[in-house]
Amino acid sequence: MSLWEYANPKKFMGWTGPILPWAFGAAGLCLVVGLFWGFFLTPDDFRQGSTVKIIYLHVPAALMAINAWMMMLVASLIWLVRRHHVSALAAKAAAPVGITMTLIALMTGAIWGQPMWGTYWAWDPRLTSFLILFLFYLGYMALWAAIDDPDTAADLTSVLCMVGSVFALLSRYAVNFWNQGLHQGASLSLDKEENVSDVFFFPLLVCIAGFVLLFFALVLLRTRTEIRARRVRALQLSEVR
Amino acid sequence: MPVLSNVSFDVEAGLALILRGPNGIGKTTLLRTLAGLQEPVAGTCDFPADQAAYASHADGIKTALTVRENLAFWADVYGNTVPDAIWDWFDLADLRDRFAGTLSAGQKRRVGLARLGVINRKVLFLDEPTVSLDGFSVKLFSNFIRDQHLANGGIAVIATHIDLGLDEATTLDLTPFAAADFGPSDSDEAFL
Amino acid sequence: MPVLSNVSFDVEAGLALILRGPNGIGKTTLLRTLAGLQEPVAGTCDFPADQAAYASHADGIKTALTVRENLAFWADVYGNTVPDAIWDWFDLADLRDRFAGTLSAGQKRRVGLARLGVINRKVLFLDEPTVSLDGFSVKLFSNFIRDQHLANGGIAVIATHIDLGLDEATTLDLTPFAAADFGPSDSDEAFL
Amino acid sequence: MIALLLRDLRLATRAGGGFGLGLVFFLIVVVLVPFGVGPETAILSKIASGILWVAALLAALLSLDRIFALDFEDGALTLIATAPIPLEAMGLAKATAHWLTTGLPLTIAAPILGVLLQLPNSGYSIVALTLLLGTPALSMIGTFGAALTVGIRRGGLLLSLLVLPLYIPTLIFGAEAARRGTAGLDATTPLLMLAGITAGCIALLPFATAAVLRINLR
Amino acid sequence: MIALLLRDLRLATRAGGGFGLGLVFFLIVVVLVPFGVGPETAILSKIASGILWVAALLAALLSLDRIFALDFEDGALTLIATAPIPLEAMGLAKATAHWLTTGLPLTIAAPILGVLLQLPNSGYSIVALTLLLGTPALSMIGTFGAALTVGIRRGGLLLSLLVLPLYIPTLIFGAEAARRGTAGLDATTPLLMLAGITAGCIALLPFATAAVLRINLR
Ligand code: HEM
Ligand SMILES: Nc1ncnc2c1ncn2[C@@H]1O[C@H](COP(=O)(O)OP(=O)(O)OP(=O)(O)O)[C@@H](O)[C@H]1O
Ligand SMILES: Nc1ncnc2c1ncn2[C@@H]1O[C@H](COP(=O)(O)OP(=O)(O)OP(=O)(O)O)[C@@H](O)[C@H]1O
Ligand SMILES: [Mg+2]
Ligand SMILES: [Mg+2]
Repeated sequence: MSLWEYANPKKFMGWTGPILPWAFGAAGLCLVVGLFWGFFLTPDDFRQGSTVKIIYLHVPAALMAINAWMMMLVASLIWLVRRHHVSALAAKAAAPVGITMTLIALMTGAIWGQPMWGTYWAWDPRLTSFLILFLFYLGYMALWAAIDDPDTAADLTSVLCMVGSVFALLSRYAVNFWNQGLHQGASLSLDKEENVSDVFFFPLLVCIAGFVLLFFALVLLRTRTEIRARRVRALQLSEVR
Repeated sequence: MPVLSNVSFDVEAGLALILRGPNGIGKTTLLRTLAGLQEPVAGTCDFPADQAAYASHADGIKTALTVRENLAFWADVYGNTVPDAIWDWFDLADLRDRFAGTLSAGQKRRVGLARLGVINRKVLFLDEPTVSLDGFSVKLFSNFIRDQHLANGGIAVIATHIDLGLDEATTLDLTPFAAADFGPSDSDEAFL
Repeated sequence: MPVLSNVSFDVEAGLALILRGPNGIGKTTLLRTLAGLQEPVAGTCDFPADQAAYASHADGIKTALTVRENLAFWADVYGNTVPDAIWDWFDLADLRDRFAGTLSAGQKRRVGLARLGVINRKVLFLDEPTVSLDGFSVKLFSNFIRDQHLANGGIAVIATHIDLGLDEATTLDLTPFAAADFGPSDSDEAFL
Repeated sequence: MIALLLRDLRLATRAGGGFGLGLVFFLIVVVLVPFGVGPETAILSKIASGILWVAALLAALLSLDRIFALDFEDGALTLIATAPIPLEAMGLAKATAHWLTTGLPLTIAAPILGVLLQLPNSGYSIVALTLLLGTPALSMIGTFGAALTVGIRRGGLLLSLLVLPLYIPTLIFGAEAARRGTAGLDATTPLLMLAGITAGCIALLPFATAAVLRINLR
Repeated sequence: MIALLLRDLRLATRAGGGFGLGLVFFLIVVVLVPFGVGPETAILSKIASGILWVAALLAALLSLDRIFALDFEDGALTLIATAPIPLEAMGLAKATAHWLTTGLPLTIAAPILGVLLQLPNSGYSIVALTLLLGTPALSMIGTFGAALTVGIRRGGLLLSLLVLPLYIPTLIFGAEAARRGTAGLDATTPLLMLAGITAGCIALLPFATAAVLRINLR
């Protein structure tokens, strides 16, 4: 029995059903612990004051916004190569979650920007490339919505996702070139010098784990919903004459 | 979702097949599948793919080009030239230099059919080719199919609701092949 | 430029007139003129203008609306409601809640014709109403015209290339009325 | 007329109906401008209100060709024209539907997108107010333009061309009012002019629209 | 392929073909901007090269939906797809026709319209050069977008939404090079990047276009 059989819609519904509550439970636990720890048990930063605590929402959301697109890219490739319906639907299901993460990152960033930089928005490369990512998500979802036939929609959105990924990378580079910017560099790099201090770091890790689990649970849930919707559609089609 | 099932036929060179059946039975679907424009749920078609051509009401006539320019374009695409006789075959001699946009419905249809004489393919799939044609034009069309196409060893599969008066044709009524229950298609089936 | 000349006819309530003639003779032109969509070069038409309705292949069916929503819209515009019997008259009962975009050519045509049953006008001008209909649907249409429309004192002027099987109809062949020389039109004449 | 308005709104919100796309176009133009002119806050905040107006105008413009063209192509327009609704009412219904699906959402979105262009704080309410006053005129003028070009297949660009000069007065007074308001100056005069233009358009243009439709359907 | 290119060019230059409309749209956007942002020379000349790029991009964008949609509606696309031309060649022919009727005229017109925006003297040649290098990429990307949305009626706005994010790198490097050149700075790096993007698009996108067309015509 190959691994692919778990991707058959019926099997998929079967094995994901029991997992779902656990996934949500674990996500909730991590988020509660991480956020509580981060918000109430860490000291205020000496420069940034209490606003630094936005980091516990901002960074995990920003990471997941990018990872969601990666996941869609992989799922699209699987659909194009193996034509597994579940993977196409998983890509479709991940898009709204991804765009929400992007929005959370943008909005927490904007709220953070007001005290830090004195403005809600600056054309900083990091922020700008998130705005572009937001546009990519929008286009991807609009294309799904505009096409009636599910297989055609899956094919076209997959191609768009691949071509889009190339252009998203290009934009990232272009935007860096275009403006130097105010934003922090990567603080989670292995190079210890640059990292934020440990007090902030560990609760941040827990929050990131929470967001990863939340993303996983939401995508599972939405994929299941999409599968059910396809089943309804199939039933309706077989009903008409 | 399957529309037809168990349809099967052979057509020999020089012969035509007329598809009949009530509205919505799946004539258009069958022809598009044969022409390779959509994929069959199951089954195979076997003919030289580079000899096939498809035509429906939507005949791609550009209203801003003249009749002659329209036909010349298709000839070019297929690497042919426009045969002089074409103007007689479809009674287009007088309309040659008119812009296609100013033609009546039937005149435009005749131009669309004349494309078939220009591209010179052996296997034709025609979907209701005589829509909006009058009796005289229908006869022009039948004569073209008989004398120019079939006589040169061509094959034609034609869906139509009217009588074309083609003796060389066998008729296939699709009614008995209607897919029993319109079951879900391959891709939908996985979800049931 | 004049297409037809000296055409003249009366149709009485409860009767139909069938227009015939080869492609390009001017049937569409005549019907559009009668329906008030273009102006005659010369001549008059005399009937209660607020009782007229025109229909051609382009039947304004919105693909993104269901069949029922489509008909309900037209009923609304004309201040009527959709009669329940309409689903039987045009054999649409099963298609009622389908999006019009998913219908086959003939099914869509039937919806277009059902509009005539909804708007409830006395004088109908129909241009090739049976394009892409099969024999059964043509009969549905003839029955509708005969039993619902003409029987209630309606009038219908129908351009068609096929036989509708309407006994109440007189036929008018337009061939003899073709305008002699396609002379210049009124507005061009001033420049000659 | 209500039937027509409701149908148009329903069509707009169905799949492929294009509701919201005008909004997205607006967003995109606003995002593009900084890429073009560069990221400096000082310059951006000076041109912000003007760019918002130009972008809103372009977004409205681009959704115009849907007003009549779809109905024309499938024959519905001919049928509606022979139905017992005056063409004037039809023009008004079409313009209203266009405004509800385009002008109103743009007005609501403009202040939010102002953030991206570093719009000064004083500008948010005045930009929204001028758009609220001005977009109905854009819809009315646009409907007239759409009626003019209805017979022309894919006449979208021609339509833009015809309509843009007609949009200029609205743009001048709208953008001027927004600019003055943002800079803290008195904006009463351009606001009054803007309101006057809108009132005039609503009162007179339906007749022109109907006349033009009559010619095009002949 | 040549036959298709010639036909498209002929159709574009016939009545109603839309040749020149992109150009006129370009002109109009350039004319509108001063009405929106106000007439001060200092500001205008700073944003001139950027506005020219954004306007050119929008003009190219708006003519995209003609690339395939007309052929799709009247059935020509299906027939061409079953004809003995590879779809890749067809995509390339369509993009070339689009560039010849839109990108090239825009490039030629841009320096002339620069006058209206008070473009500094140093800017004329660099703006033209960047557009000449960049517009082929815009046509290629746009053809891909048009192929994606070909089955969708009046998908014009959706098309814009899909294509605009893809246009951003081209715009950034193009406008950056134009801005640096105008300011007398060194513009080699962005010019090289721009040329690279164009070359990449021409080399790779025809395949994506063909793949997408195949799916849509299925
Ligand atoms: C809308 C605005 C913003 C967006 C879209 C945004 C985006 C991001 C992204 C994508 C990351 C993750 C980067 C990575 O790990 O590679 C990040 C991290 C971070 N952001 Fe923001 N940001 C925004 C505003 C701000 C503001 C205003 C501040 C405060 C000064 C800020 C501070 C940080 C910090 C400290 C990190 C963690 C460092 C890191 O992991 O890279 N961000 N942001
Ligand atoms: N996109 C679609 N979704 C659902 N059903 C469809 C779709 N397209 C076609 N059908 C259905 O498939 C069946 C076959 O349609 P097809 O167009 O092949 O009929 P046809 O024999 O050509 O009819 P006609 O003579 O009316 O043209 C019809 O019942 C139609 O309603
Ligand atoms: N815009 C136009 N310019 C010039 N001639 C035209 C124009 N439109 C139609 N004609 C001509 O007018 C004549 C009448 O056309 P009409 O469409 O009325 O014919 P019809 O009888 O409806 O034909 P069919 O049966 O083919 O539909 C035709 O010869 C046609 O070529
Ligand atoms: Mg059919
Ligand atoms: Mg006719």
